[in-house]
Amino acid sequence: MSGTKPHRVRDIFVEGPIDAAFVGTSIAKHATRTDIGAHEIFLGQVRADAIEGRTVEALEYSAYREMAMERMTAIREEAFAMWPSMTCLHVHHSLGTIKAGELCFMVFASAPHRAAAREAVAWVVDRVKAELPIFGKEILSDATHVWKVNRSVDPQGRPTDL
Amino acid sequence: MSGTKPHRVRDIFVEGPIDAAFVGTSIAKHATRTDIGAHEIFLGQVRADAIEGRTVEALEYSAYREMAMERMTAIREEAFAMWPSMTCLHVHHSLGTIKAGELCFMVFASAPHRAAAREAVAWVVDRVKAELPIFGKEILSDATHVWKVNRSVDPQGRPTDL
Amino acid sequence: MEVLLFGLIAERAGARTLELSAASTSELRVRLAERIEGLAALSYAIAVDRRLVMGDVPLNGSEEVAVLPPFAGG
Amino acid sequence: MEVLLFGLIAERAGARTLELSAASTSELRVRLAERIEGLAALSYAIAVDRRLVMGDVPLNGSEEVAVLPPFAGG
Repeated sequence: MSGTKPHRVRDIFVEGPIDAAFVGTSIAKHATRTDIGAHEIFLGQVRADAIEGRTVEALEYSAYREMAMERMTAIREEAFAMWPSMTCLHVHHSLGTIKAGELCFMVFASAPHRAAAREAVAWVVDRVKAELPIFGKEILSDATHVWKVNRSVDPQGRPTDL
Repeated sequence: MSGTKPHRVRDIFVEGPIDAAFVGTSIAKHATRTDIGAHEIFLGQVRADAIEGRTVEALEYSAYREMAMERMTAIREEAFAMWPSMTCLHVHHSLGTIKAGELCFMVFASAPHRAAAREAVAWVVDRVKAELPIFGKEILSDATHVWKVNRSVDPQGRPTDL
Repeated sequence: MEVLLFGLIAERAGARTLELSAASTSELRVRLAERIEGLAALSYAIAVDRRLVMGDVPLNGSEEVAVLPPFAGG
Repeated sequence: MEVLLFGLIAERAGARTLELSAASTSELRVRLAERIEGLAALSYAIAVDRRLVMGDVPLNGSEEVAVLPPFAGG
């Protein structure tokens, strides 16, 4: 609900999983904005992937919060410049332990018409994955762990798909 | 949660607005499906558009339900054929009076990875708008009404943007 | 046969159904225009057994026939 | 200067920060390799004042310097 304040630094991080009910509450808050015609929501859920015979039981996220928030502010500003009709944009990412089946990431855009909301969500998801210093450890069923690497970022941490 | 049963005819219609909390509940139901990594949700909200100095206060939807359900079944089957990795697809559309600011349409797809969910949602939204016999009356602030026409359908009812 | 009417067409006809006889969709269009004032100015499609039909299609009277104004879902 | 470590790098260093002296990011890479076993085999980026830097960049010791393994958000 902050289309008019894209420059404010806001904390996108939440401790633990994102509650599905919180998504419902976020949606409900837009009922007073009768200029909105379309909401597009992306949610990331932790997958119980199999890794060499073991299973991912949880992801443990950490972040360089200060840099992540600065990058997110820049991404928000750019998104509102690219889709000026966008009414609001909400981004949340989990920190700490998120079990398989739980939600860890939300990008939620609203606009008068659906193209802006849909395009902005896809673009913001890509940018967050590529540019925010967030780190993830996959906790496996045998109590070992593997550090997760987004395929969209090269080994030097440079985004490759933008 | 019905990726294995795309052929079942299901009633997509709900009387009155779609409750934001219902969207939250729908999301929560997917927590047991740990093969899901991505949810994409489109929500349509009734806009208080200005029409020649008057304002849209509500939309009143009706439908040729039997045909709409048959078309929706065909669209579902085609969507699962086009995005075979898709885990589930949920579509709901309101009937009756939906006030400005309320939700009237939901398309919700889940998949292991986000591309399938995102593409399927955009495609299903287009198909529903173009092919389902749903009719909408915009109730204006002076108590008159205007029949809504989707721009993506030509005057003979044929989809033009597919 | 009983013809189903929807949306703007039902509003203009003042009814959700009309009892009509027609051996084809072309004839049906003529009969509808006789019964619904101002229909000539409206765009509508005809569905036979829940599928849109284009051009002229014969009718035997046992089909489910519906008259559909432009769609507005979503 | 105090260097911030994250994720796999912090795990390998057994610490969230390291106290190091370096006049450039190239020198910083050498110092880090001396202090963190196996660092040579790892990919990482350096952020100076919360921005990724490429190539060699001078450091005066007052910057906020961070060592970042590959990102995994989302």
